[in-house]
Amino acid sequence: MSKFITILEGLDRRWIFLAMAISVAGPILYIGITGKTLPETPTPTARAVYKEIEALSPGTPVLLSFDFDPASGGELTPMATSLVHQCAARGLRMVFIALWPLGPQLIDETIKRVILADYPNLKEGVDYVNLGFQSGNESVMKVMLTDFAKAFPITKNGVAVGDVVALKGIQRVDNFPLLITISAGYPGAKEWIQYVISSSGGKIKMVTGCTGVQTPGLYPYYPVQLNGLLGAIKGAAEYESLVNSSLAPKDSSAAVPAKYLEAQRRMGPQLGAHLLMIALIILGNIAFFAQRNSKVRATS
Amino acid sequence: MAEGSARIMKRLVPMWIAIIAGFVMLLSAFFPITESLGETVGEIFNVVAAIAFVLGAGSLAKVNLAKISRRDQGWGYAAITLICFAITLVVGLGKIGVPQSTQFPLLGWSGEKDAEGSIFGWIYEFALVPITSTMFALLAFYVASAAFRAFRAKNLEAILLLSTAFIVLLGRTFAGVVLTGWLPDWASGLRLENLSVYIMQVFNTAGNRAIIIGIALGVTATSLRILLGVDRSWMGSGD
Amino acid sequence: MISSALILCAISSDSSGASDVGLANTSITAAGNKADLRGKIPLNELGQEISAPPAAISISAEDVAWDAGGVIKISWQPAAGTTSATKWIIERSEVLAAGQGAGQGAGQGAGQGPWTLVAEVPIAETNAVASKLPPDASFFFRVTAVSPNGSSTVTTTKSAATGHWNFFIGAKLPLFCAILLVSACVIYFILAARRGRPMKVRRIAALEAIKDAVGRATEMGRSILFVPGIQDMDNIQTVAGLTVLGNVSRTAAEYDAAIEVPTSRSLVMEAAREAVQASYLAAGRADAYNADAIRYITDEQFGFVAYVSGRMVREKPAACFYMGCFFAESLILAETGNSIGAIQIAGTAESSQLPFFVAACDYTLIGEEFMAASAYLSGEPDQIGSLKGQDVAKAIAAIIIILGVVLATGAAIAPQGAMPAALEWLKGVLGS
Amino acid sequence: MKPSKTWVIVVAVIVVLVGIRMSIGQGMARAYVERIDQSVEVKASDTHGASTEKWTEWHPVAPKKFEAAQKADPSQTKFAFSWANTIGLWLAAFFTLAIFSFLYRDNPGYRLAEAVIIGVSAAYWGVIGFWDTLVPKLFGALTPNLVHDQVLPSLPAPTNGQVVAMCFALALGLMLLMRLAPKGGWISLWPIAFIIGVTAGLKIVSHVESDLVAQSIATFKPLVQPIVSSESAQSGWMLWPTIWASFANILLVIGVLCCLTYFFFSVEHKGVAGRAARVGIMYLMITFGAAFGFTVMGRVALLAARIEFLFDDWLWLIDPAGKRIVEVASAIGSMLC
Repeated sequence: MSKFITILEGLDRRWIFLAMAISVAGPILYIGITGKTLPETPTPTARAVYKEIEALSPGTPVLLSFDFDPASGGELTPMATSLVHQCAARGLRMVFIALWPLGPQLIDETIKRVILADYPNLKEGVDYVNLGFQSGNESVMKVMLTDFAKAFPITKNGVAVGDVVALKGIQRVDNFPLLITISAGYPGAKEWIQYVISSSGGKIKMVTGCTGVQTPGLYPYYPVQLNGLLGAIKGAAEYESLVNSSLAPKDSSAAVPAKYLEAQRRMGPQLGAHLLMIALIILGNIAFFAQRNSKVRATS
Repeated sequence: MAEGSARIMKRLVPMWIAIIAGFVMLLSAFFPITESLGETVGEIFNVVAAIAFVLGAGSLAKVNLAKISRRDQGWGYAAITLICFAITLVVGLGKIGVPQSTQFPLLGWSGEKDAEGSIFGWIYEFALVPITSTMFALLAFYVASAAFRAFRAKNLEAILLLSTAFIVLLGRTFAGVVLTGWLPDWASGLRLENLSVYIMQVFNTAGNRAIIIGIALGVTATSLRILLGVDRSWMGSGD
Repeated sequence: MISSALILCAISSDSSGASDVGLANTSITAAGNKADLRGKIPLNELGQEISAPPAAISISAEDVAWDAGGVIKISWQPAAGTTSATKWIIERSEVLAAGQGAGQGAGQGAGQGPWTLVAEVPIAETNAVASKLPPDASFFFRVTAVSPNGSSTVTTTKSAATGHWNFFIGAKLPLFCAILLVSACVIYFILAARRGRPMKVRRIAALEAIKDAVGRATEMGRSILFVPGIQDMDNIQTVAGLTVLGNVSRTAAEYDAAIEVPTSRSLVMEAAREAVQASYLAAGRADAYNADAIRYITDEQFGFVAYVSGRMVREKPAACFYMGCFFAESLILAETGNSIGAIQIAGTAESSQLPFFVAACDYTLIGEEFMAASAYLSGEPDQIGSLKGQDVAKAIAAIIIILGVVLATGAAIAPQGAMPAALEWLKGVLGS
Repeated sequence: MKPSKTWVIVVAVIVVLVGIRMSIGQGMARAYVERIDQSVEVKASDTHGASTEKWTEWHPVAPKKFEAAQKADPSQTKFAFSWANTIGLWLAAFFTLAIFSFLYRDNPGYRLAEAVIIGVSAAYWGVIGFWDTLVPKLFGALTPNLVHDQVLPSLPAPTNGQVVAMCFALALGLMLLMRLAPKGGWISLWPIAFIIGVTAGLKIVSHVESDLVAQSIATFKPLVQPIVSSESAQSGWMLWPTIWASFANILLVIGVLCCLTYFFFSVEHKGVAGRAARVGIMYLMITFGAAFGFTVMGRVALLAARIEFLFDDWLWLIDPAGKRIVEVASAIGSMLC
């Protein structure tokens, strides 16, 4: 026993790294080969996101802001997929923007993955449009409050926004009843709340999908300034299962396409890593108490 | 330049530029005519920051060239940095390999810089993305080692820190559902997944709210110290 | 089931009382909701509304007082009963001066510009706002209900409305007062300190440790690493980080310790150079200043981190300071620093990163403490005074919160009493 | 063992394993592209007549499509093997492993990846700054015709205000660049002073508005809560929702006030203030613990994404998205045989 404690005390952190690698890679291989995922029970914040989108009537414009980059894609791409999936299924007019320079490419990828693949009847420029990236962080948001076309004068393809059918009737950002942001940091959900939601006087609702780091910081805003919140991959998985179950054809037992299970797949490695962390915390404390006891004994 | 006038140009003028610019921006938010001044200044800032890249690039080139010419240890890496920098800059600014845009095929420069087929896009996809996202992924390992070392029940504060992390960790995975899912409905509030939501909504909200309020006051005071010329340490803490 | 029909239908009257008869070529889908049976609206055999929806009964427009300028609020009264309409379309037409744009478009008054879209709002709304109108121009407004079956007739305002520009944005008065109040607290104590009133602040361990850390680096003959965050100069945390850098580099200059500042923005590099150079100058060590020690790496967050952590492992600085706006890199930096045994002091207002600094650094300045660091380190009475002013402002905020809680509690217990009104008043005063 | 020796062995093991993987079943890490023939009608204008512009683009495609097309018609030209993307894939895998190797210790592979990323990303952001900021904003305002004719035909014409603002920006930028001139470098402090002043002024307004005032108002919670929101009743959190809601609000208000007390600078943490500050610290610790727990999630997802890249795109061990024809299970089977 005491030998074990000594090993724990002097444990090289590289052993921890190795354990982490195994506990993440193992489940990935297992799920990748068997295709099994863990079940999810949605929490209220994830249900709220689903409800807010479902409450809109077909044809309503929604603003989707992709404020992230590929580095946080592991957490946020599944959310982007499911959010666009639900919006497309609901028949909403999707206006995509990005306040992160690398966002527009992620928008295109998501459009390709969801809309072009499964909703080919939706027309670019009519049912959805990618307005690309604008630099300026929150100052872009402020411009949007007064003049949307000034903030985003041309689409990613270079078409003047005045000629885009999907933007008909959009003068200011508050013409969108719902704002969906996918956010990885600054500028992101917090800035949207600070600069757009708080100055719109409750006209716009906002739901957001964000990284695990941001989630705690956004809770103070829910549910008054923020109407729905998907926190990290767990939120993504909950929401994904909600969307999948509501969109699945009632009679068929056809499998959900793999691309709509990305978040639920990632919950497997998540479980492995979390159990490892918990084990580490317990082991760390065993070592701590053992050491303290031996010190106490030594002094007495 | 005489000693006095140098002091004026190098110390007093900048200080007054900061003071005047600051108060103008502060007040501009309250008058309809100047309300959008903040946005304009935001654009100006972006342009200045983009121009400043010349300085950054200069510093990067200078430091690495010096390393190479001195044959410092690892000068080969400095050379790689410079070569990668030059190649990316050239293919990006020159839009090399970018196909025409489908909207305006006659305009040579209208294609997207990172379009499919461009070298810039290739660099982005196969060098920038893998390296940055793997660097980011290192955090999964560091989180584990930090938790192992720091989450020890040394005192009451540490116990609170680690037990909250513990509950949230468990509650946010399937493990929490399995461990406490048997609790009957009337006690469902004690289920781990609900407990973690409760921690978020009460304790986390309270803590973060106080931090946010404190920061707001801190920002106001810091800004005021700068705008009143009380804190001049950004231009050296001297006279 | 889709059927197409040409229907002659009567549509309700507009505000002027004149009836209108419209022709609507409509497509009806079976997906529509079952509408109420209403006398005026033709229905098909399934009881679905097949004609255009009824128009609004009346519409009015008025200037919003003390607004940001050029804002007109338009409100209208919808026809009674539910309809299948999904949205309202609001349009405007400018009143032109004599001789200007005469004869534009049929169906418009001679002195009136073309109708342009103001907004589309969901059918549940009964008002909309037209903003950014040119100063002192007058407009007519009209509203149309739109359903999948077609559009209603238009309802137009009887008289033109003008959006006057105001001198001051009234809605921001509470905000103005709040800023004034906080500023007054801070300025009062700065002035009091200058008059010689003694100011005392509690000891902040993290800031006391800075001097020791610099001293240790000097003794060990190793460098000091200072990272001023990864955001640009338009972030106040970066500015605060640089003010701390000014103080730290002065200490470093006095101790003759080498300080290294990698930055992730070109502008920050330039500003950091100014701050450090001036500090060396002030410490009388201008000769020891090395501009190349403050260098730009890359704007890319993780490229920057890759460099800094690699550099840490190779150079093994004795003290690491992280002061500014940090995101995910916080823990990579702090863990790498920890593995090389450096003294680490962090300060940030980015609350999401505080846990990692707390877990992996020796000292962490939390939010407001970080903002106060420069003032504390400078030790100048007037800067210390400003911290006292901050405290008074904080106390006022706490008192207002307590007042609000008392009122809210009262309102919850006695919803009929005066408490709810008082609560609303307080919120209104604060600008909500 | 010497570190260099360790690395030789590690690299050798990886090379051997990869070699084995390449020779088994369908192999690994190949990229394919699909030919897209673009054809755009250009309308006549003052400078040129009507024409049809044609060119070819190659877009990445799943190996499955290539294999299917090749099976149907071995001489097809629509899909092709892509050397560029295959090399890219191997490079990406190398960089991924090189960065991971830093966890063990610093090594030449990591230093190489580090050197590459610094050079590439610094230039990358410079290019982004040029095309996304300088071209549309600065040149778009000062030389609108050039930008309009060459780059962005539909960029709206600049307003007078924009032109003035951009002239000002250019002046500031040039002052900044004076740093590079042999003399007069001190003037670069002026634009920096301007930016610092502006930031300070703007941030006062935004922080007081959305943080100080809004967050204070959000704390106006009744300590006694007679009405239960349907949401919390639905999720069945508590036995007595009313008491629970009141209790939560009391905890919240106490927490906010105590944490604020902790931040007082002019009061020593003694007596009543000391006790309140201590409660505040406890709240902060719970806050940090929760945030830490939440973050672990996100970080693991990122790691999972990178490992998925290695297993899926590079090693072709798993195929969650169905990009290849050969069943994964059978591939594994063939690997074991």
